[in-house]
Amino acid sequence: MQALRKQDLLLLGLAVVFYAIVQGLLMADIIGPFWELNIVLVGINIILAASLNLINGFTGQFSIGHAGFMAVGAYVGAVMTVKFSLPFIVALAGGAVAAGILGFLIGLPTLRLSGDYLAIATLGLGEIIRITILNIPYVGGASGFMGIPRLADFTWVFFLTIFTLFFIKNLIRSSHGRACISIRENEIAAETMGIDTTRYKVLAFTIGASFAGLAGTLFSHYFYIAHPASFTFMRSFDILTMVVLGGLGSMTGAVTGAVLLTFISAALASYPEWRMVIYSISLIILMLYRPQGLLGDKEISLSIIKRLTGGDSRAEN
Amino acid sequence: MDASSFLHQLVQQLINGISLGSIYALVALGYTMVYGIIKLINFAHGDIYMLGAYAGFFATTILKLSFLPALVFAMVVAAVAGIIIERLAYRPLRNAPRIAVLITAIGVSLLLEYGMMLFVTPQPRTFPAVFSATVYNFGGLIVNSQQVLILVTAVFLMVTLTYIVQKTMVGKAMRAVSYDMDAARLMGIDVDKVISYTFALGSALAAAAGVLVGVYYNSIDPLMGIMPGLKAFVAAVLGGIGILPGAMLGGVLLGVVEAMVSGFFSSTFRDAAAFAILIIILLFRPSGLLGKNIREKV
Amino acid sequence: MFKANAKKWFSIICAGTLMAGLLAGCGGEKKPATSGTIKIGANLEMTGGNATFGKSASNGAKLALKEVNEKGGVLGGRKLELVVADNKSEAAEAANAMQKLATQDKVVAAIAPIASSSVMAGAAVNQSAKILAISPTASNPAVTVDPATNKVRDFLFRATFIDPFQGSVMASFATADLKAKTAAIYVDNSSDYAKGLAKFFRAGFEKQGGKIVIEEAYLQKDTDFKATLTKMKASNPDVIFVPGYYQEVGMIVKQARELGLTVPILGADGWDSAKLPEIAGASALNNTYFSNHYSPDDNSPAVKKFVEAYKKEYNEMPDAFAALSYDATMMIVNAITKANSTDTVKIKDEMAKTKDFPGVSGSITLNETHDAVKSAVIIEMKDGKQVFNKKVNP
Amino acid sequence: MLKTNKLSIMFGGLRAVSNLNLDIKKGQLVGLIGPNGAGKTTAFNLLTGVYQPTEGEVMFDGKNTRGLKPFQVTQLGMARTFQNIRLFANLTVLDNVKIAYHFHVKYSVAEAVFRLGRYFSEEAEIEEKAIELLKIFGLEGKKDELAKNLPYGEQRRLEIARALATKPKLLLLDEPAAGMNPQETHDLMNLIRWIRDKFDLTILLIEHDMGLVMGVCEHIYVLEYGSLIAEGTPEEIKQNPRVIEAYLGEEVS
Repeated sequence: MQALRKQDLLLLGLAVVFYAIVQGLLMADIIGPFWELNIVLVGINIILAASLNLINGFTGQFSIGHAGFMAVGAYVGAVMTVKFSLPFIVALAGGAVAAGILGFLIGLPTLRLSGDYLAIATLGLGEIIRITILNIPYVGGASGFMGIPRLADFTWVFFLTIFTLFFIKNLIRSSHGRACISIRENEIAAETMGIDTTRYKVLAFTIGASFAGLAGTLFSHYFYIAHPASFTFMRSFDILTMVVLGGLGSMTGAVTGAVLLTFISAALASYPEWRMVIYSISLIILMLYRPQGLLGDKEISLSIIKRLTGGDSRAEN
Repeated sequence: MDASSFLHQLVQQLINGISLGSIYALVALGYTMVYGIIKLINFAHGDIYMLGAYAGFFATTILKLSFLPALVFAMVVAAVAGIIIERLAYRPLRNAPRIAVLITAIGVSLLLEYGMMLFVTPQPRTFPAVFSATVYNFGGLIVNSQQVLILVTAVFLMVTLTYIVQKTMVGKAMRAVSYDMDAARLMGIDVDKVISYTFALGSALAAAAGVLVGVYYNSIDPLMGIMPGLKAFVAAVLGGIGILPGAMLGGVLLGVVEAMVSGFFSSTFRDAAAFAILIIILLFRPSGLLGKNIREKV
Repeated sequence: MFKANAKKWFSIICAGTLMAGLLAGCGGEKKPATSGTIKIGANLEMTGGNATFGKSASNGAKLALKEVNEKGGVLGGRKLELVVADNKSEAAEAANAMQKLATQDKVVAAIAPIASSSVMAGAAVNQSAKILAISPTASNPAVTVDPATNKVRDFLFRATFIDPFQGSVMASFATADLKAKTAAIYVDNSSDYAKGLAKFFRAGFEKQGGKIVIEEAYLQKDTDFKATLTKMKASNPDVIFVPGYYQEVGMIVKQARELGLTVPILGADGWDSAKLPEIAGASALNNTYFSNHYSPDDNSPAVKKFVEAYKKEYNEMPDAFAALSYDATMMIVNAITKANSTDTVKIKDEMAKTKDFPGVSGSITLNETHDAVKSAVIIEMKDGKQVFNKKVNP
Repeated sequence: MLKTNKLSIMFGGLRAVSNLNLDIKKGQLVGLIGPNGAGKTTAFNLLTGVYQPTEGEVMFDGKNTRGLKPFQVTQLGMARTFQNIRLFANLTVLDNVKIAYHFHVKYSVAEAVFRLGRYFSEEAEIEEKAIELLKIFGLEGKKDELAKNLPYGEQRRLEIARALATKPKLLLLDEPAAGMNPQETHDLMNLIRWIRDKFDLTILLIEHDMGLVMGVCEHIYVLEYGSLIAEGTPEEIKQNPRVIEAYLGEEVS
């Protein structure tokens, strides 16, 4: 158990070093604003992918309405800072809690559904959330919520991303997390092992939704605007793609997927006409070659890195 | 609003709804068929519908074909496209996790949309009026002959498909593959061929829908398949995905709900209402209206 | 086993190389060059729901720069290059795209997005990078005037008139010329342009003593409007105002006429397209009117020349997006020439001074809030042809 | 320990189990047999709460289980295995067992996430207990293998081990010897007896292997077409003409 603590500290230390390097590069203007923006976007996408991974990858509940929860966080957070002049940290908590509560209320009835039926129901709920926002003039309706101050920066996003990753990792590596995974593996067996499957499905859904809300608040406070067009089902598909591409049920996979897709998208920005064509072709090819995702359900861990750098060429499979 | 005018409105909205719903049904039939056989949510189905509409458009404008040959041409083009897509993108993933196939389907969908945009530009095209629309006025109730045609076509295709699936050899093979792919293979059924056939049929149906809708609304563009695709999926699930009459029922129901919400409530909540109905029905009938609730054998 | 691993490593290496390549692209020097190509950005809707409009606008801008380059460029023979960045029809992506244009591509000025919300999302980037952006079409007043502070955003401009003007022009036309007492509004709910027009039409119409009996909304890419039109018919308006874009408008007009709604239908510059009569049908469009920047029957040489050049280049008729984007690009070129420098602040200052600029869409003067002041024309559709009805001066 | 009263369930118009009366005493090792399709597994599903009975009730340890969900029944102390093995296939052998300890865990989600309080001590305890249990079943050497990679016989053993980890009072085994060779079956018989004594259990098992049933069970119920046709000691069952006709006769021919 001490080893676990030591590993966490090591990871945390590495994160701080990474932060210091990137922050240094940012301050020295070696990384320009465009790449800063994309690094921030990577962080937000990691939070989204990791939280969807908790629902889809670990608990095995096929949800494709994540953009809806992101929207709730984006708007609730913006209302709190713009209309009520609350501090950013309160808005972040508010966005996460609001999305979490909604996730709970939605999850309770819908998680009785399974498979494709759950998928279309969550997709529908995501759209209902978006259409509802579209019809609330108080938050700008179809024009979007404008004039949101840029309160989020690389530092906020980085540490909240790390927080999210540790939160979900620790959850997964506990008895509660194992309960979630057992639902994915075999719901009936999980139930006969004394696990309240409904409770854990709703729990995973609620936690996933609240992190999506957190990401949404960061998003709207980085881009100055919350707009319904940013939260369509295509956004949900994007997040799902990151998760599946990285490997369902792999934490490092979700991170890899988010990093890769965000950077591919940014790199293709100079070829607007071809961007989506290249993007879709790469998606298809990657899926054909690695249907289980880049990492499958494996994790990149320190021990694997050690083994690779240690010159031991034994492959893990 | 007095009673007679209310009634008049109600009937007209019912007509509007059924006409809209028959379009959803037309797209949903192919959707549900592909799902029935290989349990794939083929997100690219709406884009095949778009592809069919463009094939029909070019057949009438460049090849100068008349309506029926153009329709057949579009169906053939879409069928070939369907077979190619299945062969290249889905078949290699037959034993992969279903979600990987789903992501591939999303990829194919984006590729069709934006690949098409490269070729034909994003500008909408107007479909030439290959057959004229007659507007009938029954004491103030208005019906367009094209609406009738679409509804009749949808019903006809539903009946034909049901016949094919229930009575013909290839239909029996389809059902066998749907029920148990491995067992079907052991029984000597060429599973790959059956799946190709299903895709061809489903895609041809989508193309037929695309051409009819192109003529009806008179405007086509590379992103025209997204919403109908999504709505058709909703319709298929509503009726019980994998069940042909379910697609018809789901489509018409969805259309009527949308028309009623737009007509008597507010058009801004139309799509939200459509999804809400879907979710409510699923909560009470988790396998859709006509779906059989299959209990997992323990 | 080797094969599986090779594949895996192949993917990892690909990903790694890609990222390394990307990171290597970061950074760079900042001095303005005094020779070589001058880059002008275009932050447009190249994919997503508004791709149609973005494509037209990028065509218009490209045509403009091509003409300028053929005449020998600017600042003593320097050529101009258009760098298009896709904002995916999303506001947040518009900020991203503007950031890329400003810092990666180092453009000296940019065409801002079509949609007002996207322009505003990118506005902060323009302000901090000190690079002007001019939207061809964004007509929401808040684009150039920050509603929070009521201050003009120095680096934001537009080549179009604003919603209040166009909305009130049509409201006056409805009450004064068409003698309408009641009106219905059917607004494109996914566009703040349309919503702005609806708001100002309502205000103008009610001010003149008219009554809005029903207001309904649709979304872009909708195709079936019959349910709402049936409802509208029941409330018996004298005119219907449909602010929106030609694709949906065409279908709305067609379906309205089919349902027996014969009253005049009014709209605004989003209607302007050669596609409109094709979609709606020539006869259905009779008795419809819309406001616009110019009339293609306009015999002015500028319009004729533009239409011909555009048709030659792209093999289709230009729409309002193409024309306004062409004008916006020419206004940037004009500002660069006047500034006689690629200093972005000087270019901005010159842009603000634009007066009586001869554009395709009319003579353009930018007022103190950076809005184009120009006359509007009202066009009547007759048998599928645009017919000049009247001209309204600001 | 377990008593059912006129337990019945209808599927459509079909009575899958009808008026089943069982009475199992603490510490007994009881068999439930019957021809294919007699409703044995359905009876298990009724007992464990997977299906809700149409009529009748289940009294377990003095409590009526009507309306309880399977996990609540398990928490009352009834564990089961499945005819078609239902392991958590992509998880390790150790994790399979750890999951079954879940409802005895006291630390909260917050404690797990922030690694506070009881998290470390309880996790250590779970690990220790799980390994202990695996040792009993001879699986401790394979604790880090994925459950799906175990040979068939070991998967069956793991499923029993996992069921025991819930600390049950009553263990229901659904065809534990299915697919095993005679040697494995013989070992299993000894194991079942041994765990009954070691864990102070009551065991109810469904089995097709008559040797195993007759050899290990003290009391046997026989089902046919959902109804109980006989009960008694192995000797009595062997002599019962109705049983021979309905079930054993079929095997002989």
